[in-house]
Amino acid sequence: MSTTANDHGHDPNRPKHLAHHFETLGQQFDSGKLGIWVFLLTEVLFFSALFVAYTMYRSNYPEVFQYASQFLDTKMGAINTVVLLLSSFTFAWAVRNAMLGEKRKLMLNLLVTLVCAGGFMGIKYVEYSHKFHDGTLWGGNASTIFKADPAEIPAEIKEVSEAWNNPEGKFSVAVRDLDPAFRQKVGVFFGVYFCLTGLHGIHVMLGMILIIWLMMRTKRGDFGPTNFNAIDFGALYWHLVDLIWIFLFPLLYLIT
Amino acid sequence: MNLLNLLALPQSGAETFWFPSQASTGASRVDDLFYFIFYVSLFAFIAIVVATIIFSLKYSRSRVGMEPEDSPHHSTKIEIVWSVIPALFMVAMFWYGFKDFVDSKNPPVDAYQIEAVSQKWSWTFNYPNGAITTGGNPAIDEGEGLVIPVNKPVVVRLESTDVLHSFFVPAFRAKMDAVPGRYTYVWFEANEIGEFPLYCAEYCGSKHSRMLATVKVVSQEDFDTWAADAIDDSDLSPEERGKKLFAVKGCIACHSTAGVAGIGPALDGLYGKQETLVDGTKVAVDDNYIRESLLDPQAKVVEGYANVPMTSFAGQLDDDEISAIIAYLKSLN
Amino acid sequence: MSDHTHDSGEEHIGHVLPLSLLVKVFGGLVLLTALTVFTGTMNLHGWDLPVAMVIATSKASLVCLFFMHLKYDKPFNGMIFLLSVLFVGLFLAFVGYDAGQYQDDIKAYTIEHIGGE
Amino acid sequence: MAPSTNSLDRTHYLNATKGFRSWFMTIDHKRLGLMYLWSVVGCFILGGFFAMKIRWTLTPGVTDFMAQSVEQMNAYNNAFTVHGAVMIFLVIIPSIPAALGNFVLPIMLGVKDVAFPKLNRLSYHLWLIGALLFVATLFIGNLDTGWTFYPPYSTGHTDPSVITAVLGAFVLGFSSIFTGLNFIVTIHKMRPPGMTWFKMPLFLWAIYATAIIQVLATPVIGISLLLLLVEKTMNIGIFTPALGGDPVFFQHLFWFYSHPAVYVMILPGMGVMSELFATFARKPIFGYKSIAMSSIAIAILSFIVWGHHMFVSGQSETMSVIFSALTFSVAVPSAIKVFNWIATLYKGSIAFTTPMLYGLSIIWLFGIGGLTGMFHATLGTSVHLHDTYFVVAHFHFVMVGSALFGFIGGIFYWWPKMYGRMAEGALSKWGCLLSFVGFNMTFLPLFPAGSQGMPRRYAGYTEAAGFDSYNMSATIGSMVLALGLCIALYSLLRSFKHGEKAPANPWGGVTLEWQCESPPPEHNFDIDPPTVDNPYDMTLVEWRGQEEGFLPKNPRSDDKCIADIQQA
Ligand code: HEA
Ligand code: HEA
Ligand code: HEC
Ligand code: CUA
Ligand SMILES: [Cu+2]
Repeated sequence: MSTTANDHGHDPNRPKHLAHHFETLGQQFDSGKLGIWVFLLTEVLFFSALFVAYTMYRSNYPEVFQYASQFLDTKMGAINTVVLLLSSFTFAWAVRNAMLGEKRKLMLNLLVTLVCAGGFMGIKYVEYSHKFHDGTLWGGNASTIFKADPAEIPAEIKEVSEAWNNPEGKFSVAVRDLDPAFRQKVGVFFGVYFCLTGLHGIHVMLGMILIIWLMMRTKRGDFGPTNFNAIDFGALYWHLVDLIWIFLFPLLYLIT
Repeated sequence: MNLLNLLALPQSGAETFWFPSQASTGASRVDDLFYFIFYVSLFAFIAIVVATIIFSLKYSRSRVGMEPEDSPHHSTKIEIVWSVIPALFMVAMFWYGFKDFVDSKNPPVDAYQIEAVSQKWSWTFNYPNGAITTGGNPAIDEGEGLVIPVNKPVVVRLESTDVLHSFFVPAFRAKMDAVPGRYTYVWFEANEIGEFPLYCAEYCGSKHSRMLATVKVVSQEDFDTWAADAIDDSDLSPEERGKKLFAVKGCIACHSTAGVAGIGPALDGLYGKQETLVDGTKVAVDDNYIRESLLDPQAKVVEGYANVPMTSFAGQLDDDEISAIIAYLKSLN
Repeated sequence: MSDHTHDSGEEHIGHVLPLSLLVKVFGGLVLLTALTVFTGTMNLHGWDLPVAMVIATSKASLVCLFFMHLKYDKPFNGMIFLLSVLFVGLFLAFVGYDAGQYQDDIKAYTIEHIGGE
Repeated sequence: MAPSTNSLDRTHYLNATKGFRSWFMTIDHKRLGLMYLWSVVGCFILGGFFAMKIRWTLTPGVTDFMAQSVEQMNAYNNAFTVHGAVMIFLVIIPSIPAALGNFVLPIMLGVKDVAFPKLNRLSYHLWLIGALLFVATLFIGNLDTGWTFYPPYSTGHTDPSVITAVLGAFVLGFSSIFTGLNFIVTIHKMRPPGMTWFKMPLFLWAIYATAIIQVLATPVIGISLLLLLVEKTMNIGIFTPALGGDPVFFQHLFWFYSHPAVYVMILPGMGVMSELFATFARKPIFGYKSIAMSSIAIAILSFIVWGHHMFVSGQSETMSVIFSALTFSVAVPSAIKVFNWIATLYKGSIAFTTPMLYGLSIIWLFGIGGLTGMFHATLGTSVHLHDTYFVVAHFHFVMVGSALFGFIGGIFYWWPKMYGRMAEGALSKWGCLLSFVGFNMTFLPLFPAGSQGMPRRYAGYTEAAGFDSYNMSATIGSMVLALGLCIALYSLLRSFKHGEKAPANPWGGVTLEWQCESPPPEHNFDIDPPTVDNPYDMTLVEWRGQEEGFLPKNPRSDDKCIADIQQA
């Protein structure tokens, strides 16, 4: 390397995707990698408050959580888990493609990842809209069937709530038989549920934007064996989103 | 406040530079601990400041020239010394602080129990015999405040109907937050007869600084007579009873009786008036309207107050009490 | 820095994972999901949560080690990740313990003011 | 070749390109540093305005307590909330790390920029957005929750200004996270060959420790505020007791960030202190390793003490005891630092320059601020002192007296590097002196006011309460303090025209930033990379008079460049 810094720009051996303030591609890659890992650490802590809320309420009101979890659809949750795992797999594959310079396969894998992500959100949407329809919502929402005072349940929800009160014994206790304090905490469960899955959903959507951006760059031919950082780092982010779901699924859907 | 008192040793009773008078059994322990930390800190502070000044004067560049003479750059021994010595003092601070704290949290079993309900911006104190006093905003309310017997441990169970408040009596060195949705406790044993300020020490909105009350410490005999008197409503007229309820039930938190709109409308001159509701209709204010306003406030909401619901008093006021309040409101015309 | 090299032109960065490995990991993950759904329907007498967490943690480790390349990466990156988990753990332990301690005051209040239990 | 006298006419980072865009869209860490600097100073003046409003309201005789109207009280509540929030989120947290850190860190490392220059720019732009949201709150409503935003007051009982304020703080959080992330990576991956961890200047250690806190703690305030926001707008019920939530839980979340955040404020200040004491005593810093490691210790330990803000909040007694004990553990590394700085003075050659005066003031001010922390950490006394002016005095001593004075000292120290002009002289020294005196007049009397029982966040007090004399002194003191700060600012601004031209190394520092010219060229170093040695071996440079400042004793020649040695 030449002795003065300022003629880096003219150095014919200098790879074009090496930024001016780095010495080598290795340094640039390592820096980016460290950076993304530190970012993932901030993400973990970002979610932490909600996990703490979850633990706090669950450990003190285990029976509430057990009861309320029945309202979640385990099948949908399980399908979504697999969908997300699949997307993680294709993204990991995409990183391999990028490293090997397989542009077509890279594009395809990114596309599959995107489709999975969309599928995940779609299923999530179905789940959410059921909940909104039934009024199985958080405590302060006017239409929740878990309002402390059953008299306050609006008419259009009454019907649904009667359904939840089914005598066939699908639920351990019918909603109307719950005491008010219990109802209130069920509202808290849904508060935690919506915050956790909502925040996770936002991360999935941000990830989708990221994937689209990566696809555009792939099309432009940006990536190759010495320049795949963006794909690699994007994948790391995506895996983290997957990781969080891996915990959310049993914590929310599988309480017995 | 004389500056020379800065170093004055703790005394019982009288006010010192640092503290108001010690009016509870716990106060002297807090003060002693405070002075212990104070003297340790003062010593450490003087040591570092004096060292800094001496070094600055002795080794100033104008005196020693540009290049200093050689001196060591580190010394593990001395590092250990100046970590361990402060650490030992800190262990002592922690230990005594911990012991005091445990005492201040564990009331004797025979303590006298009072329930304090806080709301914006006043206190309501419920006594075991059913007596109720209030204390709060000095501008509109001359509530009696908290009345307690001297030389008797008292536990105050705190609760809040709206936001966080904090029960703080500097003379007792006692403080505890009132947290909505749960109970908290504070206890003390007053050992001095007199009146002491009670502050709200947790920010609670506009009139946080007005949430003042007094703690009146009286002899046991005086207390007993007072408590017996306090539950005797028989000599009160319905208006007087209503006025008392108006304070005790916290209506004053939202309603002025002096024509100023607060969180809710002012209530003087209301009775018999035509009131405009949010939907534009008009209703006459009569007994039934007021009763409804108390039991189901959302049924008829006054124009301009659509966003601030009044809390329902259903279950909290019986018919007699409602009648007393109506009588009181009538008397405000 | 030790990894300071000067032949910036053709140096090799990153670690390519064989496709077969990726497939195996994915398969493992799906199996574990099936397992957790299965154990979730059983009554394990109080062991439900630990079992579910052990399974979830194994899944998470698979993702971390292979999909996220931690196995082949600089150990420091993995340490950062563990650090975050450690701090969340501390946070959780302190707050969780604290909340448990004062629940009685909440329950007493709830019974008196809302009713139930 | 060593840079000798400075010539402001040559091309350097300030005049390399021109125009608004060349600044606003720059990725040059030096320009970003300066933009942070001036933005922070602007916010400081805004926060200072509200401080004066607080002090004015509390002056005895100015407001009649009994006749105070609700509007007046609301205005007061708004004043301390905006004051606290602006000073914390917009001033003191970004002050040293983002402003000075950005400017100096890469140069101290002998590199051309931070690891992610674009992210750095994004940080600044996020900061701007956050600041704008805060300014918007001033017009949207009467923000009056206190800077702590405790529910259920903040969620249930106030106007929508809480929403913008909380959003603002949320965005600022990300700005802070990205800055920290950038610095961690830069320090890890870009140290020049030869600069081992223990050859790193202590300022970098401090910034590194700060960055650890920033990335670990700030996300938690982000999510807490976000939850507060949904709680307020959608009544989720996690914090609201009426819906079964727990308000104490919010306090846990809040302080899990906000306690470590106080060390985000002080650690960089301590880093500046270490540089100042070494340079102006012209002596290697005493106990380099202890100072470095104590920074890291403080950063880690700061995460397990947050509950000391909650001793009377309804937190369980057991937890309070644990938190109290842990709190003291942070005090030990702080003590180590103080003692090491003083030991550095011993047998030194101490120059009383303006930055050093700030440094010496900090010994006094941090001594008081830190030691009064002990009264709060001790359970027995803390219960009485909590939420009184004793706390207010404590935290102003540490935040204003130590962190902010450290910031200003740092500005004066690196000012010649930033602008190539000296801001040194009688005027700047008067600024420091007046600030010091005014500061003590303001906040010393507030200690006894607090222990006598004056609660904080009170819009007034009766005369009978007996707090008049303390408040009188505080008000007068705050005016002296304001005057001192204005003089300091004026002496800086004056130097643009009247300041002497600064040599590359006016003070005699041996950290790398003094090896490049003042002001630095666009890419920091014309020779690359600079030689790395013990950063505190003061014998490496010698005084050559006013014009040239300090110069290396054995100037290296170009052929001894490290890069070439390595290649060989
Ligand atoms: C820069 C910011 C900063 C710093 C550095 C500190 C430093 C410390 N703080 Fe402070 N603190 C705040 C900012 C800061 N604080 C703020 C903003 C609040 C209020 C927030 C609010 O409610 O709005 C607060 C409130 C606060 C409380 C809660 C008070 C209450 O509300 O009841 C407590 C309780 O423990 C506390 C403790 C400490 C301790 C133990 C230290 C220690 O780190 C200090 C260590 C230093 C020393 C001890 C001095 C040097 C050592 C020696 C000279 C050696 C000799 C020493 C001995 C022998 C003891 N602080
Ligand atoms: C870094 C943080 C910081 C800073 C610098 C200050 C500075 C000051 N503060 Fe503040 N303060 C807080 C943080 C800070 N404060 C916090 C967090 C609270 C709690 C809020 C709450 O309860 O929610 C608080 C609360 C608070 C209160 C208690 C209010 C109450 O509880 O009722 C008081 C009362 O006296 C006060 C006073 C002052 C004064 C007089 C100054 C003076 O030092 C200000 C002087 C500054 C100026 C007048 C501006 C002039 C500046 C220049 C001209 C620029 C100079 C620039 C350069 C030299 C580069 N502050
Ligand atoms: C939380 C605040 C709050 C409290 C406490 C409160 N009120 Fe109200 N009150 C309101 C509000 C707001 C309105 C206007 C909206 C409405 O009509 O419901 C109102 C309306 C009224 C009205 C109708 C006024 C009119 O102009 O027509 C009466 C009468 C009344 N309150 C009496 C009381 C009494 C008696 C108490 C105490 C037992 C009380 N209130 C406690 C907030 C409160
Ligand atoms: Cu009630 Cu402050
Ligand atoms: Cu703290």
